[in-house]
Amino acid sequence: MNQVRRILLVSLALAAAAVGSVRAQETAPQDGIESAALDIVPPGPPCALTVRDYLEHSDSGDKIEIEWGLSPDDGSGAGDVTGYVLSRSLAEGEVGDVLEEIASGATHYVDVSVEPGVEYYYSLEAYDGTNSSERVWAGPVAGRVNLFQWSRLSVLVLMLLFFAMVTWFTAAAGKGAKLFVRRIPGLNAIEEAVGRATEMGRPVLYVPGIGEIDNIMTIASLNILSHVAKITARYDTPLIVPTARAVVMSAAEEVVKQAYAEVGNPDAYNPDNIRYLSDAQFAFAGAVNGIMLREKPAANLYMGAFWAESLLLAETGFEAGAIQVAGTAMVSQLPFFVTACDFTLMGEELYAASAYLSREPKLLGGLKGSDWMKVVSIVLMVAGIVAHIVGLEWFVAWFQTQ
Amino acid sequence: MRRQFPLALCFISGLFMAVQYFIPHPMVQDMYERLLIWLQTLLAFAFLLGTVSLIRVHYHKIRHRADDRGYSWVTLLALCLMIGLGFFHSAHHAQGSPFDKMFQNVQVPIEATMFSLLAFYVASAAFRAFRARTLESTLLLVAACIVMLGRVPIGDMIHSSIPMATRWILEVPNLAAKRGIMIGVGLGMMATSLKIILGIERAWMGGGD
Amino acid sequence: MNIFERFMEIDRRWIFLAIGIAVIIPFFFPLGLPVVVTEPVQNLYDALDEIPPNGQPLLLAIDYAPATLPELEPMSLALLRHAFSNDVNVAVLTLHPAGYGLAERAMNQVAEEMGQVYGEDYCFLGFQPGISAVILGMGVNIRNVFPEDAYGTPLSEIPILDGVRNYDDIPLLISLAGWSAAEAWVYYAHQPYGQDVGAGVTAVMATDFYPYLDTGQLVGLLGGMRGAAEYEGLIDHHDAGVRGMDSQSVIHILIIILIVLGNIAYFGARRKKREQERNAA
Amino acid sequence: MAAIIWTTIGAVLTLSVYSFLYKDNPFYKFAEHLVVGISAGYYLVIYYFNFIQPNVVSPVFQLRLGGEAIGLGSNTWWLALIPGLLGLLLYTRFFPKIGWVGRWPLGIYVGGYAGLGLSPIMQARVLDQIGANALPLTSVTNILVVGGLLGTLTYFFFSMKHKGVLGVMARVGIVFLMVGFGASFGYTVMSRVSLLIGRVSFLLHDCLHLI
Repeated sequence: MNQVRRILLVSLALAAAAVGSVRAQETAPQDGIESAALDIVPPGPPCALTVRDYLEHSDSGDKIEIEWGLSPDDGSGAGDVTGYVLSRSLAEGEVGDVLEEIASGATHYVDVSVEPGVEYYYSLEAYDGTNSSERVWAGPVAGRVNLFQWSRLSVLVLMLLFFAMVTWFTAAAGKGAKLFVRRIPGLNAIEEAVGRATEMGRPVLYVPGIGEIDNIMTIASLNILSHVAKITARYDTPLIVPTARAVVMSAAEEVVKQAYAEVGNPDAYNPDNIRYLSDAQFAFAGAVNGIMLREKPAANLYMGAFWAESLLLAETGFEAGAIQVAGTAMVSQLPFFVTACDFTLMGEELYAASAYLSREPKLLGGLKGSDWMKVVSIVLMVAGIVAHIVGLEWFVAWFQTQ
Repeated sequence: MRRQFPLALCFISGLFMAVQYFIPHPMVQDMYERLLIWLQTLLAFAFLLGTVSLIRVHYHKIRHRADDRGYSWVTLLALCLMIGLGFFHSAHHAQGSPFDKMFQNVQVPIEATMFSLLAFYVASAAFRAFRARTLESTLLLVAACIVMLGRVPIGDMIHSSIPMATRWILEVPNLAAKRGIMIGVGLGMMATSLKIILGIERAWMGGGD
Repeated sequence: MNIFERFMEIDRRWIFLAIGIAVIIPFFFPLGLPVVVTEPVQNLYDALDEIPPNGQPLLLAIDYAPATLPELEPMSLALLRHAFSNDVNVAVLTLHPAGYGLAERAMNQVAEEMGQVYGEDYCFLGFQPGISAVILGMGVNIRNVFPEDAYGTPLSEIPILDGVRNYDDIPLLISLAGWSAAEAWVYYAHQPYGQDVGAGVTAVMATDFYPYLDTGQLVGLLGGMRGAAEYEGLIDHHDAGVRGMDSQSVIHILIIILIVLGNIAYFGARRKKREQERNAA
Repeated sequence: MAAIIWTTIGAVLTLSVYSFLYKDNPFYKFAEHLVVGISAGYYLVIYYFNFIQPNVVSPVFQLRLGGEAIGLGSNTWWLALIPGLLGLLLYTRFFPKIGWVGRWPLGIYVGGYAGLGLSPIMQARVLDQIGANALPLTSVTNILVVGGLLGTLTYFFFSMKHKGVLGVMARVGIVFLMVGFGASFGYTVMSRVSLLIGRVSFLLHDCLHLI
């Protein structure tokens, strides 16, 4: 029986070769005729071709997913299938254009080049280097436009929760609600440092970093500067503020002047002590170091955005024997401040100190929102750990990247 | 028009960019593609704004006869030279053109050397300022010394446990601490972005009416 | 003034001199200490090694500026050498304007050394401003962002970019940066598009990237000159990275000694002072 | 010959910067100001030829002439013109009377970039990290990583006083933070030293050919 089929197929193939069938030319390589003499048995066709709109990543309707079962001669059987040829057309029964030649062993393909909403027909044939199997058909299928990317639901949910908290706290603070922020230990250290400078009759040096005025750290620093200026105004201790940006200098002038006026000691304000030194990083650091050595401040406060110059400032200050308090959210500079200063406000502590002192709604809103989001994060993490224990692995997968 | 309109533009553009992440509809995505190119263009123009400001600063120094105006001349002439070589020398972007040579032999050595100065300052600060005065700074310095030894070949020669300890520090306590900071900073960044979009944070508009 | 105090008062320029000498000597008398390969470097090496030859290109983002050149250029050279010796195609681009000249310099050096042909083995897309907009735009279509290469040739005419549309056609992306660009590739290429991202960063930033390695958001990481030296060892082509490791060892030892001496002197001086105060009282 | 001259220029400038170690001096100041001008000029040219020329200038001309623009995603010349015009509006800030117009493009720009970052940052910096930290508490390492993150987050929690359990957790957090900072410290030192090695290698290897 098998032999009869073989003979039949051989004659069919020869006939096809003789008339130079378009299809044979399309699919066979250049040396097709020659090898046809050696292998004239087409492979068995792939089975169960299915097509469907691609849903895994809630796409924009430009993807269609195609799956099939292996040809009986792929891997097993004659084992000579080298690949599959996938074609796509717009009309039923038509072969259309070759979309892709897929290596053997594959049973899955995603067409990423479809027009959303257009109906397509797909056909697939197995191919053994010389002969092609019968074609299997599937369709019609259309890529559906999705309105929501479901795989990103977790991001949306948690983001909305976070934003709700931030806006709620901001609004509440704006209406004058008393939002609790714990006192930051670094603030006591600042007051002690200023107190000691007063005792010694030496000035206080306040460096607001080298960030621009729109840097959040600089803004936070100016709030703390206002607090420091009020203390120095009360004690009548000179306050030197060197700056690296012209705009920051004028902002600092305003802040200090107003603080002196609020405390009722406007005459003690000395505009010459708010100085613009240089925009260049190392030149600025050099000039501040000059101030430390000449004017010998007893307290050095570094608050704001610092880069590599942190090291130069902290070293000279330490050497000069001043009490040093630093605060920055530049993580890479924190280690130097921690080892060379008496006290350091680390990362968000700078913002918290600023919000604590100024009670400004927008600072408080962000701080409190982030605070409670951290609680949510901890809860999520603990829930994830529990989920691992009870075997609910999908829970962690849900909020991790998909 | 002066304050409300730009705030509205900021809100619309921010909201659209935030929302498109969740909407795969082609209409939204087409607009998203176009807006991305707009944003890129604006960034390019905003960058060149910095150059104009630089010219103004140095021009003022020269006009007002500031003490160090000689250096302002250096900056301005260097700028003009590069623009001249870039725009009026035919093969400006080919390797080995005078424009490229200026970059490779003037800008590269100066910038690369500036930061290497810090190696000297770190050494001097190591001797004069890094003190194990508290439990915190002691922990920090001990961890730092282990890592410094563990990441150079000589650490392995001294004892094979040093690289292992370094790896443990990096992958356990460092990982946990940096992850905590990462989450905190990430939330702060998002809160700031949100406040910008909603018009609560307006520092970008500058002063004035 | 006791001995400790006097010891601490030395001019710091002596320390500068000591560092200067310590860095130069190992260049003339190399110790040749072996460099052991760590896991993040091995992972990046393996990821690049798995890219099929002459197929979809590796995307190499040379995002560094001159300030961090000594740490990051050895990485560029080592990665390019590895890719070219495996016949892996490479498309280079930069997000930093200064990266333009630095990318050309690294790329042309290695291409010349290994006889690679522009367009057929590698290409240079040039610089584009606007980090997040560029990275996200490339996720839609690289041609939206880079309509032509750095020399004005449309991308459609560059053979190795044939059939490359977006991140789906990029097996691996490596960003070399001394600033936040490397992180931006994680946020905007890995997160929304699932692109495999590897990074080479300065040692200053390296410790902050361990959380990304742990989650798999980064497939591998080269940290500082040491990372480059490890990679040079893996591809068996020793260059600036390995050459620098001896000096690195010597200076690290010197700095640790300085920290220890400084602390001894400090606590010694403090104890002396306390004793004096007690005696006076 | 030309190569020697260029390398010598590089070497002289490198030494000028190092002269700052002795003290601030005119050579250092010259190099410092020179590089500001050179880099600004370099960036300007690179921005123009890599971005503005192909993406702003040439599409407008090409579309105007009836050709096809590549890469812009827009197919009418006036649409290609809009971003460029908006960009030019930024420059009104140098004219005090109409300076406020510059806020329009700035609004689009600031808002757009703020919006773009939100979700990827939430995913990359928060959700993925928490997910990766939800570890089964089966090994000492896992317990330490979980405990360390709990402690660090508690330390940066400001809405309650650090007393009792919170106080203990915050102490744990600070221990982890300090070891983490120690790692950064070590790596930062390593980084700076590498930069110095690179420059010394340049002087000895590329300029003097001693090694």
